[in-house]
Amino acid sequence: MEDALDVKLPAFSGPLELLLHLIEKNKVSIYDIPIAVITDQYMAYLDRMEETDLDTMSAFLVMASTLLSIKAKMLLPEKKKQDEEEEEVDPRQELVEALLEYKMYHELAAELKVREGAAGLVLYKDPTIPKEVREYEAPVSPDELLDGITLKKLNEVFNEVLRRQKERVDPIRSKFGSIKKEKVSLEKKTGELLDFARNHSHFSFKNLFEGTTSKTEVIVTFLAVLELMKTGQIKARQEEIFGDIEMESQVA
Amino acid sequence: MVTDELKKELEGIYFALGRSLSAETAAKALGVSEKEIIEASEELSKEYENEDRGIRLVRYEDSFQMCTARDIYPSLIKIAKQPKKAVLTNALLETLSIVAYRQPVTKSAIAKIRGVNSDHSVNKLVEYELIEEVGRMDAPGRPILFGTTEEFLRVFGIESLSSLPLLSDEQIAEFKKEATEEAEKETIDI
Amino acid sequence: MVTDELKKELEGIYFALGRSLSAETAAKALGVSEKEIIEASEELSKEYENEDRGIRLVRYEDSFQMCTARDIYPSLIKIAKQPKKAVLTNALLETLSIVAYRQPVTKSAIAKIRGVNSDHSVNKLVEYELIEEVGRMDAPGRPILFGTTEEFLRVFGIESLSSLPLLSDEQIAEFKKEATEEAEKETIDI
Repeated sequence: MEDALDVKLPAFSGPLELLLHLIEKNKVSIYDIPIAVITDQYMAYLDRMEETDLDTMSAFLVMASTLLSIKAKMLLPEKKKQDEEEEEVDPRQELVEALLEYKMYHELAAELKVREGAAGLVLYKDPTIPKEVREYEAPVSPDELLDGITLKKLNEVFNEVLRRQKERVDPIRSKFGSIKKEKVSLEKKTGELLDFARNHSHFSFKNLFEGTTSKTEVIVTFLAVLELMKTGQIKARQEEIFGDIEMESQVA
Repeated sequence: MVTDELKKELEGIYFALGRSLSAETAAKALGVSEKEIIEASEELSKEYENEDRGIRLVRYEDSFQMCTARDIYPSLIKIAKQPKKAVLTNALLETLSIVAYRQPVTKSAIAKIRGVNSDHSVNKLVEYELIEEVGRMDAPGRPILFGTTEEFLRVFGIESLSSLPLLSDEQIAEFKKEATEEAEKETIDI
Repeated sequence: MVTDELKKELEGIYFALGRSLSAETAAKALGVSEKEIIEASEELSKEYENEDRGIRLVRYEDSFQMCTARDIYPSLIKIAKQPKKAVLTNALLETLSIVAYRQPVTKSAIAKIRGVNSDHSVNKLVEYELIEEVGRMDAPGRPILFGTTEEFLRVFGIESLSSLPLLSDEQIAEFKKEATEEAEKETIDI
């Protein structure tokens, strides 16, 4: 007998994979998903799902709310030709389209896996030429590299870069995943700040943030300032509200 | 004209290099045309197959690389060590299949198809050198576009992108047609 | 008796290993006698010589190793020394333009403008001697400041940086305004 609790939950890479699995398990058509049944099973899975990263978890939750909202829409009594002009769209349609597209790549992924196995039967070898020959790299000729690049072009590129910076819709988000999250340690920052304070008797608080690239770094820099103020190695003074804060080093 | 001398040189070169060599580089270094390199290499490759040799020459786009014959793998693996390979999880394979078929493609387009943020998968695949930055999209924020690499071809034993053998055009068209037809039907049904 | 199958297996094995392999080890792994290994290897070796192949099989005591034919060495060296074609990527050009117009500038400032980590591009440009370290910023961590080189001026055929095409005054004003706003925002964020 199958004990639900004993069944090991397969891990799904995302909500669409889970949905496909449920559709196949229930042997229903992707084009006519019994939304109530599938939603219940989806929720049951979610309850027992093992902890996963936040991104994946939130994707599963977003899908849950989508399913619930589709279920709700389908429960509403059909409007009786109140609006004959307005074509009614099946609330499931968008989901079906997403599922179909995902299914295609899901199947391709399985094919790739098979090919990977077959291709793994072939071995290559390491180079057997003298190391100094192998590692020889001819110097790059800047003229060749920059062939066809005029000053005008360089200027255009710069303008384009600036425009893009301005256009970046959401500067915080766009940093995610693109800029490697650098680890800014408070210890390191405090050490750097202390070195700086040893060589500068007075400095501007605002200038400390020159060259910081991430919010994390700004915060850590700020914490480092607090740390050194606590230990009495620097003092802060502000002339007016919102004015710059002048830092006075006690270790210079 | 393909000379035996050129074939001999290429055989030794492919053996010694180990890695793949582009016809362009070979042509420049040896002072012959790219066409001659490709012809000589193709002839070598055919000889290996016809004579059922233990070594083979595979082509990736316009590059060639020497490798072992597939069917001697069981004997080979008793002696030679198989280089350790990264395990591709389902999430990585899904992401890779989307990049392979949709390239060039942005992170957000991948996330949209998979229904889940795919930044981590994309970064891993870049790290494994299976995909790479190929340019930027002409859209606000100029997002990075990704495409597959030669390593991708090698790992999956595919000669060139145009011969991605997995789904035929008809199959893809079928997928799309079904989706559209069904959508239409559903709308009419209501 | 030497089978073609054994020769094929050995050919693949000698290739994949690259190094020498003792007949003893091979015999054990493949489940045949040492004598058979030696005979098959000798036959392979003779074939390579008779057919004047680009690869050879040499014997040291009771070990064999695959290598290149001696007379193709000059071609091999030419290939190995063939310079890899340096490609001017978007990333490189963008980074160069930022250094040209914003110098002296830090890596992190460049990354901020481009929206992606640009360490690789900066390092490449330094390697190509188009930009160089020009000092250190008087800020915690003392980040390196980069500027363009004389080589840069030479390539573009200008005598000094003042000949760089300028941004329009409006652009500069706009830029300064943004920078101030940013700075204020950051301060408020804290």
